Amino acid sequence: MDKREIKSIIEALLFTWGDPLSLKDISSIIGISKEDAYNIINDMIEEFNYNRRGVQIVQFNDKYQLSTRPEHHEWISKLYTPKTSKGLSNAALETLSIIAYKQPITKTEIEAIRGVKCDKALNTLLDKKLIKEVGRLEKTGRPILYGTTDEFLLQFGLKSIDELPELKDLTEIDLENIE
Amino acid sequence: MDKREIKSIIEALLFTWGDPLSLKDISSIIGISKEDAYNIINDMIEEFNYNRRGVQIVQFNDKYQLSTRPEHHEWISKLYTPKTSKGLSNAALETLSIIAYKQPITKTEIEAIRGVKCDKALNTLLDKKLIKEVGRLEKTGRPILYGTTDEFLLQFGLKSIDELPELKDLTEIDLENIE
Amino acid sequence: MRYNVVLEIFEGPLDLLLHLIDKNEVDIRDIPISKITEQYLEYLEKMKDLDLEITSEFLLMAATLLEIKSKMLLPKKKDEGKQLEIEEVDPREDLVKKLIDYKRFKEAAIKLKEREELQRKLFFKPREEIDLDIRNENLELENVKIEDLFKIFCNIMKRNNIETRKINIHEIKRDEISIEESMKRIEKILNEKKTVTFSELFDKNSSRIYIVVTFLSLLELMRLKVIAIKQEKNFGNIYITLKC
Repeated sequence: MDKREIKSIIEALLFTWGDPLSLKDISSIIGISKEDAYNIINDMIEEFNYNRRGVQIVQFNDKYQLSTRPEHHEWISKLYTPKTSKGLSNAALETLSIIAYKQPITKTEIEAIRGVKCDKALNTLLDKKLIKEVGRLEKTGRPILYGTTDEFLLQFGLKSIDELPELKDLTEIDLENIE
Repeated sequence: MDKREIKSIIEALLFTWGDPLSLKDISSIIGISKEDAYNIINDMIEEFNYNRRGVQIVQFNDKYQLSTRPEHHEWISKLYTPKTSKGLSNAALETLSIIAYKQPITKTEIEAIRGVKCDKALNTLLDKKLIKEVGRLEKTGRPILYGTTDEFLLQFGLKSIDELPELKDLTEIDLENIE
Repeated sequence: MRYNVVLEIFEGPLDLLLHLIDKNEVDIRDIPISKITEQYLEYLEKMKDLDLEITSEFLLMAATLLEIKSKMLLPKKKDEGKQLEIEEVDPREDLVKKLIDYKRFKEAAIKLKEREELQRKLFFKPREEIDLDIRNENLELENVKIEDLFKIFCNIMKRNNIETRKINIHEIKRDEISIEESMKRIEKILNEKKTVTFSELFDKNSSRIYIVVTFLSLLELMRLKVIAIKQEKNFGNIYITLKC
């Protein structure tokens, strides 16, 4: 099978599935190695961008999904009543950013950084499946450790957790003892 | 706006809409004449074929829709491992339950809840006269609103739609986590 | 009296302090503590005026600020007896560390928000229906009861995220009552009747939050020695009276 045909099939698979599809599924369906599939999909991502296609391939972890481009948002909104869901509250966003950078982390540690209680924010984030329990700390009370989910990567357009914007370098401020 | 950009937007519109989209809707959203839109879409159909893209634009009457290609059917079918477990509710029942509780509701809204297209399920339900068209939304595409029928009440032994089991139990659980 | 003043809402005491530091254009490492403390307390006063509930975190920070302020006023100790120079610990150090740490995440949160907004502009599509999906086989209703339909619906809703569920519950309103309001209410009731029982303080339809707030305000009133509580036997009625 030639590369052109493989690309065509991958596009068809992504289109049909709609949801994120893993590299593993793609490669096993087509019967090629994961490495080959990976390279071909990266080619496709570039081609889609180069040709200014109406859809793009978004990636997070080892999953791929088709979506429209942000710059077309205005046009597509004319088809749909805009999504009514509100963005996250500041409290939830702050809590989420602490978890994202410091995971795994307990509620007490988060609250120590924010200086306020976080129960409500944590519940919202759990409910929206942006964070999950990733374990328990082996100490009194066995406090829950929180971490981010795939849904988090998807909703924030991150390929992986390493892609988080860098935390502002504090060496500039030149303060001792900040970890 | 250049032609390349218009093509890009049309692709995005067809992609998100999923269902057949009329030339009228497309041209009015973009703000070009129906004739121009017609010519551009015909161009696109040829390009999609020439480039052996994984999706094609199919036309019937004055409506256009994106679909996969018949020759890829074999590959696409590998995405679906038949589920044999009896416990699973089928698509039609899921769709029916959503309509019962959320009527009047459009197909797009049902699909957003289920995460899967519902055309066949809707046809089955319409065929069995368990649901019917109860109106149309006054927006692009004038989407149909669905509701349940008297036949539905009869079938499930309900005197009226108010007799549906209450959702209270469900909301009580979830309410705790809602800001 | 209520003022129609829009007071900026802060996420907590650290957030408020950062705002004050910004507003005064001072160095975070060298906070003019008495000036900032003064403004901090002013803000709490404004919150009080507006009947906003001041959480314990804000009060705790006020205490911390006052403590730092008093430490700063102490004359610097000189260990004259010793030759070794002992470096003085700046009383502000802990607070500054906390502020800087919090600030990093606050800024990261802003960047995340931008990403979220961009991402919300993307549209996806639902999965296609496929003939092979055997779930689409014929619809047999013979053994399906309305309860089954209900269960199916509940499962779908659970599978989904909160946005869809919200549609169901938008009519359910949360009781908004603060502990302060609740305390005033109880005092008023007690001024009218000498003694009330705990259960008399709400009716059957009171929400759980309402009951919890009522209970918390009773505890607070007890702490302030405004009321006395008596229970004749375990699980018996709780009688509440005004202390005076």
